[in-house]
Amino acid sequence: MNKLSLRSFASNWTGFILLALLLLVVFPAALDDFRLNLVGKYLSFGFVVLGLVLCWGYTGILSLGQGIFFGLGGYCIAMFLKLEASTPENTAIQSTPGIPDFMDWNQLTELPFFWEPFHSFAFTVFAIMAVPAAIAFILAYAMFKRRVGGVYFAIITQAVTAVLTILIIGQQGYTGGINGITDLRTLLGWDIRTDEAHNMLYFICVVLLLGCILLGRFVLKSKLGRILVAIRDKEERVRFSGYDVANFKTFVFCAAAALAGVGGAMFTLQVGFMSPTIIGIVPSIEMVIFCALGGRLSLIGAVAGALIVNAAKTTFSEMFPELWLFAMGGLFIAVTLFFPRGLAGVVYDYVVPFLSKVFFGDKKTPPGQVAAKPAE
Amino acid sequence: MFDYTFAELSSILVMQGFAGLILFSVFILMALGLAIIFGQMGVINMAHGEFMILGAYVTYLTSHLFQDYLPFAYPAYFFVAMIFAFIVSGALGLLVEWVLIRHLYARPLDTLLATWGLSLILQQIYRSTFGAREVGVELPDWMMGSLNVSDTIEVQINGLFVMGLTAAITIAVLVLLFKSRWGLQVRAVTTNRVMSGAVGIDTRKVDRMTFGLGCGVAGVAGAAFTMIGSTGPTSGQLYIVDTFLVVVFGGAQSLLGTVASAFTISQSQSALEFFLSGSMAKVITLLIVIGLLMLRPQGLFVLKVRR
Amino acid sequence: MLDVRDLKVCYGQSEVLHGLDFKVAPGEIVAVVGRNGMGKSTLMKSLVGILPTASGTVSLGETEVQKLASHQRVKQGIAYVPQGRQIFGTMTVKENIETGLIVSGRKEVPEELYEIFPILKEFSKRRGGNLSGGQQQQLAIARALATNPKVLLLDEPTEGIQPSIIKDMAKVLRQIRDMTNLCIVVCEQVLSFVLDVADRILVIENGRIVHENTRAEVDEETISRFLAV
Amino acid sequence: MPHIGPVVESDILLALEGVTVSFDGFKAVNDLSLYIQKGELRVIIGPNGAGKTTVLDLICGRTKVSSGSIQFKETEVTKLKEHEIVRLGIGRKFQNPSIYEDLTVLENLEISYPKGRGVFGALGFRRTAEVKERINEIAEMIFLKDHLDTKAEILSHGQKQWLEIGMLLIQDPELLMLDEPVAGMSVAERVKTAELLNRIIEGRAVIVIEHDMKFVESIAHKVTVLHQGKVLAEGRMDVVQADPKVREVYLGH
Repeated sequence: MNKLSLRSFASNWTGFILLALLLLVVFPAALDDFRLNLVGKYLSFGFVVLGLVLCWGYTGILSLGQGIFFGLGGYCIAMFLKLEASTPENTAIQSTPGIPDFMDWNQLTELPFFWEPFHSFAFTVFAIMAVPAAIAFILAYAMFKRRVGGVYFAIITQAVTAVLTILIIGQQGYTGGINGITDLRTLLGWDIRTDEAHNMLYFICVVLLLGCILLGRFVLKSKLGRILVAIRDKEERVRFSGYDVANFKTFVFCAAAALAGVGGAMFTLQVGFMSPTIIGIVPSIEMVIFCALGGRLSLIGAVAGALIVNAAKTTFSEMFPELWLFAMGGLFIAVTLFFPRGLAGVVYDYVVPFLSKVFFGDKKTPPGQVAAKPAE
Repeated sequence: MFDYTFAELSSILVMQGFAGLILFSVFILMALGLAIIFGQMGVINMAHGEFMILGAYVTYLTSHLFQDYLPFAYPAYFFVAMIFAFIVSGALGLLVEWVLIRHLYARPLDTLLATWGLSLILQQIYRSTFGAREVGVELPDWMMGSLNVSDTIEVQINGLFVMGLTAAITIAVLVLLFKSRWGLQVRAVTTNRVMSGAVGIDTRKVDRMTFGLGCGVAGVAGAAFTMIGSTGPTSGQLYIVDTFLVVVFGGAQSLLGTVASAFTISQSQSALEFFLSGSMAKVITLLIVIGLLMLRPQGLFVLKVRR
Repeated sequence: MLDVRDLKVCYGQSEVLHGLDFKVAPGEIVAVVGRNGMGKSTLMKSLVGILPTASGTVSLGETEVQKLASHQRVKQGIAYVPQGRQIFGTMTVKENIETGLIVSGRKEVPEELYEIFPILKEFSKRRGGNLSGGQQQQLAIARALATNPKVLLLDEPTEGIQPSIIKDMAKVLRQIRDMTNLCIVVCEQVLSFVLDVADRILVIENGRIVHENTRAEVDEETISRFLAV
Repeated sequence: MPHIGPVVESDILLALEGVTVSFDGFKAVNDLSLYIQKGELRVIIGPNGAGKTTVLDLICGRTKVSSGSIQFKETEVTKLKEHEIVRLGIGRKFQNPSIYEDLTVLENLEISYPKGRGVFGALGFRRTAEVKERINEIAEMIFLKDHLDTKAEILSHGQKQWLEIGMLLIQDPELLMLDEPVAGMSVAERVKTAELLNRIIEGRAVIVIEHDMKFVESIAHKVTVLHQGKVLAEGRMDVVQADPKVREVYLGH
């Protein structure tokens, strides 16, 4: 077998450069405004899967609640945008002008206190990462200190997701309920609904995502990254090497939550709303499959997975809505049974050796000449 | 709540308690099969709800069969349906174990993903076969109506029936686990898998039978479920998270723990519903359970095993 | 009856048994002695199929069993009493014995077993975990005998048991052998017990058999040198 | 032989006093007292099930005591977490080599290097010349200098044992606890390991659990025999070997 070690993969740049070229050059040139905006929407899930690679792939903590962190980030920016859209002039017909419309419909006469800080853009940017991370911290710190892990932790994240989703839906007056926060218009006066704005946001999203990939690489290549792997494989030994394992797990879980929050914010900006249907139990577990399909040990692979599954979802559910759930279910089963390392694993086990055989005629791939499969 | 008289208050409490008991029955029915599979085998079966719904659809089909061909026997159709439900869900369980689960025993987190995929496929099969709308069965006459316990308290007969059925199924599972040869083997394998093989127990076969039985019990649960609610393709998903919490909270390996935790969770939820909205009651119940799990990660009832 | 040829067993990548050869005749009691960590338990576990065989053959009569799973070997007639007894602690004494009946399809615990171990009949409703060490050992042997074996393997049966009971155990094992003509392989480091029970003695050291002799000819000094602290 | 004779209070590094631990009523360690002096090499022997491994588990915090006290450098460690005990200066090698199979020898040693133990410390940790030098030094000592870039999973069993010892050495613990360090080793590896141990015990206390008596004779200062969770005998090797109680436990009569 001509397998490449995962480390030689992480240390080479080919995959990253190809992804950057694809996102920054090929897609903008080849796709129309509408499709490009769609890709941008898919890429906002890329942030989530980066976090999953860190906490699930490398540390072994499966979270079934990433949708919630995605949602919290999305709601933070949505609250800011909603406040900007709800000027007294725009809402003059309401019984209480100057507050978001859904609050007015729910007989609120005053802006709730926790909405107040979202008048500030700086606070909002901070909150997009800090709110998900804070919730993640409370959960993770308590659980990991008590050494709850594995499937128990996974189930508990799912329960937390259920709780928060019910809360958001139930507290209509404060959150917009099942409809979510809609009718978002401008960001600091810049209309985000135009094609130009969508294009601009696409590029912002891509640059941020590439930045986060680099950040993820930095973490994985540091000693911290190796400790994470060590925790996944032999938690007890790590304790007896003098590390407080709970702190490391908490850190990586919070980091994943913060990344998901950024993704949620980019989603809201590009799509123009945020609602509970995007963030519940089902979407959360779908995010896990993006990551599993792309490769839970590969940052680039996971982002590719998010793109591919979302694109397939759009295509399939337009053309054969009946078949989509079959395809999705089949994906879950096939990936776990046959490709536990996802597409990235397939690429490194088969495609790269094959390519290098064809182009270089040798059996062993020299490191540094590893090609990555294009994302789509 | 100070506007109520004492009599009114107590009858409301009784009614809430009764609602809690129905919820308790649903939890138990779901959790029994799950506890067998998760507690004994360590497999997270996210498709458990779909096995239950399969039982409900089988019951629905059986009721039509009786209506069309055996109308005179209609009052008794439910009991036949229950047997069918057990067989069909159990058989599917055996198949799933053979095709899917047995390859994943060493990877519990992956069973979670694979069975989630299975649940999506089953949901779509149900949707394609029975339509997206919920279907209900016609209750036989003897199950309609309600009993008046006092002037202000009345209880539905179908609710009582489901409770009785739940008790019967629970006892049946307990008897099976503690009195039958199969139960003997399951308990041996749970206690010490390696040693069980070394006294001649075919552990793989026990795994398959256990998974099949857990799914079969889910099917029976689905049949019972039709008596108090209608069935749609995604009905199974509604309860899966709660049920997992019930099982985990009770201590994964203890069936009695499962019963106790189902009782606690269902009663506290229905009691809270009196003071709060339904969704807030659920939120608070779930939060309490999560909080307690932080204090006792092994669950309420840990089986003490001397090694 | 039991015929082991060139048996090699590995833990991961390191070989622990380096090719053992020995035979045990029906009705014979063979003791395998050696200090801790010399490969005795590994031998037992590999014979019953808990550890895979790397190479070599293990035959029971005409049947080669080295590729079979544990429960199939038990069906062929190998019974195993593990180190530390490993009875099912939460199950009753009777249920523990019944786990051994599954393989032969019998329903009732044979009366002979209770005759050999009367204490088990008396305590049949107690939980196995609440028995004393010596009683648990009897239970573990009864559970193994319930499978109707041709070969009985015992791994350190005297561990953690009072000297007075150890004497009885040797007697019981010989009694079982006389009743059923099965062959017994017992791993031990307590020399007095070995001399009480065995017809033949094998000494194992670093995964190899380094000495072999019959009880009649055995030189106690030689054996104790292998076992000495 | 050093350090045998009356115990001087100030020389005591580790003191177990009246330690008991029970699992569901079964006392695996029963009212045990044990004192280890600075710079001492102590071998613990005893039949299977005597509680040897449990004693090490108690000292390093893997198992909590039911009653009794364990003091290391006059600090009570029974209430501390595992990593805190490690940081006090106690290193533990497990019975089966416990190393990170997916990482290289170099990375295994680097993770064990006692710097950057916090989350952000680990993030900012750099492989400086000092670190490299220390890793090379240790690798040389444990005979793995030529295997620094080898993945740990393909090392031989004996090499894995050495690697784990190296992972402890790099932390420079004051007390080193080794559970069957030569189990599964070839004769040649045993000889090298004895040599290694004799070198690393300088300047620190070591507790070894071992069955191989030849090996024990080649390293031991003082031997403690455990039986049913209690100390049966303690003293010099030849004295212990001659003790009738010990002979009974091991050989029977």
